[in-house]
Amino acid sequence: MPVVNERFEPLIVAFCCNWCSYAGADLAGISRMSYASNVRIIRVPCSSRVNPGFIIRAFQRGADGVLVAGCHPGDCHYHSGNFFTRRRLTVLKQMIEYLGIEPQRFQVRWISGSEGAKFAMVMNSVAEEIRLLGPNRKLRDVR
Amino acid sequence: MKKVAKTKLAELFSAMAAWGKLYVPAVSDGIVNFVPWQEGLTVALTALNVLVPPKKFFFPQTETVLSYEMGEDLQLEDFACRAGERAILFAARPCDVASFAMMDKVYLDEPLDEAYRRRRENTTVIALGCSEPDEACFCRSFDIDATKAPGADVLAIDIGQELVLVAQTEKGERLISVLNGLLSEATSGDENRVKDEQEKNEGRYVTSVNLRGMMEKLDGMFAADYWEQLYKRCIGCGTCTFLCPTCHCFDLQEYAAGRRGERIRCWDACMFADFTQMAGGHNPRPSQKERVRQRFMHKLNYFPHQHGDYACVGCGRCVRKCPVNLDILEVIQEVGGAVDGL
Amino acid sequence: MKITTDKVNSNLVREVEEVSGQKVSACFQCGKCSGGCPVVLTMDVLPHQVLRYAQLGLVDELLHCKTLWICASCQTCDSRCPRNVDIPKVIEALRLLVLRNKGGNYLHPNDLSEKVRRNAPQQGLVSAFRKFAK
Amino acid sequence: MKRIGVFICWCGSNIAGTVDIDKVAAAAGTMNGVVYVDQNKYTCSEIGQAMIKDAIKEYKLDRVVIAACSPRMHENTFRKTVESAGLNPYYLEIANIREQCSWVHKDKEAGTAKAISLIRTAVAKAAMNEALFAVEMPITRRALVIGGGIAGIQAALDIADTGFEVDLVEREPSLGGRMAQLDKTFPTLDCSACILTPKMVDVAQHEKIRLFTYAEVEKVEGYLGNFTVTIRHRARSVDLQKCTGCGECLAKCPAKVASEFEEGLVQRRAIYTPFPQAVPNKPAIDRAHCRFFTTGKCKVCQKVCPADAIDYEMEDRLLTNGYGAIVVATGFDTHKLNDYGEYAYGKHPDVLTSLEFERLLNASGPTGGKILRPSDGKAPKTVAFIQCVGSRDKAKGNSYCAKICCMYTAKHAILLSEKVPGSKAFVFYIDVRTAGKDYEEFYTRAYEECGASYIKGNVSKVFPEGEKLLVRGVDVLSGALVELLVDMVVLAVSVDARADAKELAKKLAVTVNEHKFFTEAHPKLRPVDTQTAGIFLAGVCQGPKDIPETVAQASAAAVKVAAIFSKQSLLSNPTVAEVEQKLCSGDMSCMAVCPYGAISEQVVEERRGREMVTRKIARVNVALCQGCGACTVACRPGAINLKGFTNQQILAEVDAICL
Amino acid sequence: MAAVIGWRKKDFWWQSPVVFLEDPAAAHRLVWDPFTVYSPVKFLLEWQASCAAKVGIFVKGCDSRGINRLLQDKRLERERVVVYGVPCGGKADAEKIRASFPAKGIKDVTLLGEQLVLTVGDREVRVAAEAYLLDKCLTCRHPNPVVYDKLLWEEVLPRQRADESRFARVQAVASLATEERFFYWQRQFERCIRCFACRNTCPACNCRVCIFDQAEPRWLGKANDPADTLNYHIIRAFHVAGRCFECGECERICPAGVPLQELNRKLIKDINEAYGDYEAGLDATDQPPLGTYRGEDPAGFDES
Repeated sequence: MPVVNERFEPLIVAFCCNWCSYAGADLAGISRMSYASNVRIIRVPCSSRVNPGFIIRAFQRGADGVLVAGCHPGDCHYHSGNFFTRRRLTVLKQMIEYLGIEPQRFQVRWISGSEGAKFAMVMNSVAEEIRLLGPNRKLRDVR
Repeated sequence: MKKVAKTKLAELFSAMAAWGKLYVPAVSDGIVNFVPWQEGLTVALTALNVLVPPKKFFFPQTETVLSYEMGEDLQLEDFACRAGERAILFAARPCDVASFAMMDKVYLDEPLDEAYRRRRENTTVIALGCSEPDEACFCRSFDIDATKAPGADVLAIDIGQELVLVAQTEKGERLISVLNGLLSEATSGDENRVKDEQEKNEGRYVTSVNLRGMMEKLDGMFAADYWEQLYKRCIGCGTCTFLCPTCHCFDLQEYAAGRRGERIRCWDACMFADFTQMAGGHNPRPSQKERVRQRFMHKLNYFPHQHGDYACVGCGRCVRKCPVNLDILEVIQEVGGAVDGL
Repeated sequence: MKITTDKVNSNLVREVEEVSGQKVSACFQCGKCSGGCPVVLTMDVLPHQVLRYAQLGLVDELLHCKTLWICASCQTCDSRCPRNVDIPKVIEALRLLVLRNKGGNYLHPNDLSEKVRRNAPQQGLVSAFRKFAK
Repeated sequence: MKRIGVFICWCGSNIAGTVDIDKVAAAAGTMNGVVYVDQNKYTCSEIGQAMIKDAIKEYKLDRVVIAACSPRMHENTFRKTVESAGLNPYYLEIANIREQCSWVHKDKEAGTAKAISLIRTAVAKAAMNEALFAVEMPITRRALVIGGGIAGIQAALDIADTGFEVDLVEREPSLGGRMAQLDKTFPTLDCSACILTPKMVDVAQHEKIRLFTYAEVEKVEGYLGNFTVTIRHRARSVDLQKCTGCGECLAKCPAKVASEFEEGLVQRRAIYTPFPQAVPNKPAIDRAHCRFFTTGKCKVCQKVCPADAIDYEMEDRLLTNGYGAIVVATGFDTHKLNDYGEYAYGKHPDVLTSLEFERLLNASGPTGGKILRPSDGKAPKTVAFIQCVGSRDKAKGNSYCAKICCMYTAKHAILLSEKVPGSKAFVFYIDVRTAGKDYEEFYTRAYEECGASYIKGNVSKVFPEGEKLLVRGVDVLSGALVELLVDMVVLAVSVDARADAKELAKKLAVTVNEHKFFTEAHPKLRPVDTQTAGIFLAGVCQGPKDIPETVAQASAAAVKVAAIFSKQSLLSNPTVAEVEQKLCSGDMSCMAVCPYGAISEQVVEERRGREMVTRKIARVNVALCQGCGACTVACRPGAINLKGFTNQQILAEVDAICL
Repeated sequence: MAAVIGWRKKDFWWQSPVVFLEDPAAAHRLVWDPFTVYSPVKFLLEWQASCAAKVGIFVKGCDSRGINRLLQDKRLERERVVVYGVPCGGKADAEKIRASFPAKGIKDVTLLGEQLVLTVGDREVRVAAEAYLLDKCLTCRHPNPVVYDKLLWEEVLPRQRADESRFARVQAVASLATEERFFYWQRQFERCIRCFACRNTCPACNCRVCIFDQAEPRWLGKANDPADTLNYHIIRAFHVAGRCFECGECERICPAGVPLQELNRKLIKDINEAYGDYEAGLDATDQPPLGTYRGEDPAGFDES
């Protein structure tokens, strides 16, 4: 569990959809905003590409938080992708909360290609929330 | 022969726990399992078969065999030498104890399994005789006496208010001597009660099987169409194999993470679809028929040919827990052995 | 009136923004506030100039001008400002900066004429002293 | 084992500034499968790319990881580099250590650690990259242009001139759009109709262009090269073949309606052509106001029509057609002034919007080109022009500057001085912006030669004072109050995006910003493209701009369309879904979630034991599949995988991150 | 018909396994008693894959929804199956009977209406059946087959309290605090021995090659450590979300007594609340909730 200058630094895996949130991330960069460096972004074509297996795998391998970011409903480059994401990840999120995982651990946010500021804000707020929660001990592989 | 009052068992356990890691049967959510003893834990003395047989102490469901790290050079670390902390297994049933002997034939024979050997050596087994066998128990048919446990270090017999303890091996002696302060000498009356228990045990069985010539009969039955109609209802789950005290198959898995990782040994089940799945996609046992045949042929034919006795101790777990009631009793009966009492 | 480096660097802008909660730097001098202010004729420094002085750090001129005490906070200018700057709040902040100094009170009881003291509605007096005195 | 080459870019100091490149290079060297690490100040430059090509050949690399800027920036560039060195372009993986690392993390230590992690992730994925081959797809070499203003007209003409067919769809009964309403255009004072009408006629007569007026886009499906668009041809109630445009019906129609084209200054009939030079110059019946359609009695136009062209039974027709590319040129609306009571618009007839004033200037306008006060019909001696009405207003208008108002107000001032001798124009402004060729000189002419007087100070209130108007403001420069008594007030209203822009954007699956202007792919580098390949933008629908820029954009969009059509065939995106027969159970849950209907059932024959059996599995039509990946999650056993973003690759990325 | 799939009696009083009768003469072996619980439906997959002939099958209410499940997943051809519907008043729980009667003494057990009749030793005992029924039967809302070619006898009334008690256990677990809930589930999953019985019996888990049986990529490790077990149960629950028709077999046959109904029913409750009531296995032609969407679906996360 990485502790940098005595403060717990969480590791957060973010699945960003190529057309909106990944573009938002780039825009945050172009506008030289700064946000927590705990996040690692994986580019997926659409948020509907994110398989719950990836999310649970990330937690199992030691991620302290997982974020899935997609286009706002109706903006999806593939028309209906994020509508399926919304149903799937709502069911998944409520299930793992029911199993006793803190709600903030796994988050889903809609961030469009022109919301660079929002992207930076979301990254900071997720990193902070997870930092308060402390390291992920419940889903982490013991090995 | 020593004895201890049941009321003083808690003290006995804490003494044992001081000497070595103590495992006792306990109930959680209606299921009995061997768990590490802690203060205040109620021990399930009357429960017959724990869910997961005590084979798990010598042949754990998941154990790390070795770990490696690729720095400048490869550091390898063998985990076998770490196994075998001193432990005490309390209230193992005679059928499970008999299964240790069977498992020893596999893992203590060439090639010797070091981790298994160390665990066997450093664990003192206290067997507990069965006073009330279940309807599905048929250990008798494998000439296992539920009130005697020759393989155990200490035999305990429940004579009502007290437990009579008989050290049967040198390891057992050592444990009894350590606990001597808490034990009292068994009176001749106690001995009679033990003998009487051992005689009465014979009549308490409802089920037994006739194994005469079972192995020979199966020699010619590999291609029999009996298997064809038997296998259809098997759903290929691992319940029977994982719960069977004598099943000892395993699989090796790699848990790699970048430049370091671990090799894990974990139970595998011949009933699983991918048990004999070859790399190229070929599977010598393509359908459930071959797998069901394999399971019973191994227990009643291959193992006896190789090691002398049947790979079954009649504990009844597969009879009770199989979702589709496909168990060894049925096979023995239909292959030719008589199953009296039913 | 001269804009010098120390005036520009004075932290008046930050102080005004802090007290008023308004972004003084947002004003781009469109003049709409001054155009519509009902009492602008009597002001020496027009509302948009108040913002300009504040931006340029002209401290003394601002704190000594009459405008601060004339503005009645009627919010006409605020309702039309295209930059969402609440000018009455800025002027209120400037008033506070004056009033908070020692002896900064702008109105003393004995300034009031006898007639005012006797006839002025009590509420008028109370609000006058709340606005013009500590 | 893969032979992976890692190339780390400095990007000048953009990356090197907050990431310790040497430390990252050292770490990259230790990663599984990496056999070569190198760094370069500008990897995307000529020398940078050459370095990569040499390294590939020299070290026989079979995978390449480039740690530089966002893949959305130079992925194609680097794919071509890798391809020219003999590797499959999809053996490349890019680690985004600029936009998503060095630019957003000031702390060098954290930035370096993150860069290493991002490279490790890219290496893990690159190790599993398979060779992918684009599939050739047929192109429908016909373009669709939505919107018949100058932007749409120019785009349609340019595309048609390159020899490809164009369908031009215009919602109004005639071409022309906003520009048709103008009198003169800045800075040359060309007469708008003189330069627009010929182009409209060209469109009507161009054999490659099919013109659909009084029609709207109903539904859009498909993708680059293969769009399927359904167009609603609204019932015009006039048979275009028969009608000769004689205009008999226009005179006789009893129903009168405020004319949108004339900004409501005068009325038109229920059966109308928007303006005299309309193309097609044939009327349409406005069914909402036509007596026959509202009360069931009338049919005057049918009686008087010499060509028997009136047909009340005409229905809306939905026609579907295939297109290879779409150009959006839907123009703009003027800002509604109901939040701007302070200017007394609507309370006094002589307070006009700039577009209404433009109609007064127009010879075919309500006053025949003479500037007359709507109240008493006299020529106004003094006119106040108020700028930035609804623009540059975060509080209750548009936060942006509408770009064209300063110039057209200068034009109005000049034309006022010409048309009404001895008149005087006062222009209340915040800043005058003349950022075009000859714009400043045009503005100088307004106040030097034509006597316009520019007052820096936004008008605070306009009071009707008898028949005149009192304009109250302040001259910010002199600090003096301003109170002018004028004969007319003209408000330079802001430019708004079309009210229904969002609905059209949804149909096209493109996005709009918070002001409802269409979002371009990249503000600087790809201003006419959208995020969706094959859909282009031209004109004010993408943001406020003047006619020269609109025409330039229209021609740019045309060239983009022509570029697509000129190719033999289109290379489809190779990152499409793929079904593994062995794993597919044929439950077709993938088909249910595919937005493009790219998955269908297919019968396969396979050996089972000794005999051959047939069963149904899923099949992906690579031409239709756009690679979104929704099916890969709907498919529980993972039988359908997405090439380029396979389950194995993403799991490897997750593992690499969590190392 | 090449065969009929039903139940037969076996050695012990609580054993009534599934049987495949190919010879009509052996029809007498078929039996209907309080223990013919196991759902025969999933065997149709193997049967239809290996022989072309028609096959008959007896189905209770819960089993019949399994038929619709396989039809909806296109794994079954309806015309090659003759379905005999058997309205079912509920099946007995051998554990509950063992808890009140000496197991070794029991000879046979039958259900007569609301009465459970046992012969223990030589005497006959009659008790109210309700106390000895399986939990899943107490919350059964479809005792009568929803799809059949022929109905054996007329339909029975569903239990009244079946509805409110449907989500009772889910509610109980959900009301615990987060940490308590995690501790509760940790204790349950600790016992899981990863035998896959729950997956292998579940008609909703009808994939040709299950994702957990694939080596490349390896989604689930074979080691039985807590994280992998949780991973398995989360992914399986997700895969059957919107498709599980609450037959309760997974929980009943789980050797380790893991309360899987509480997990599957939680997802059903969430889906009903968020996306409208949906009962799996009733109509073989509709679209499971996770396979479709509506523009105005609510989300379980912050959509700002």
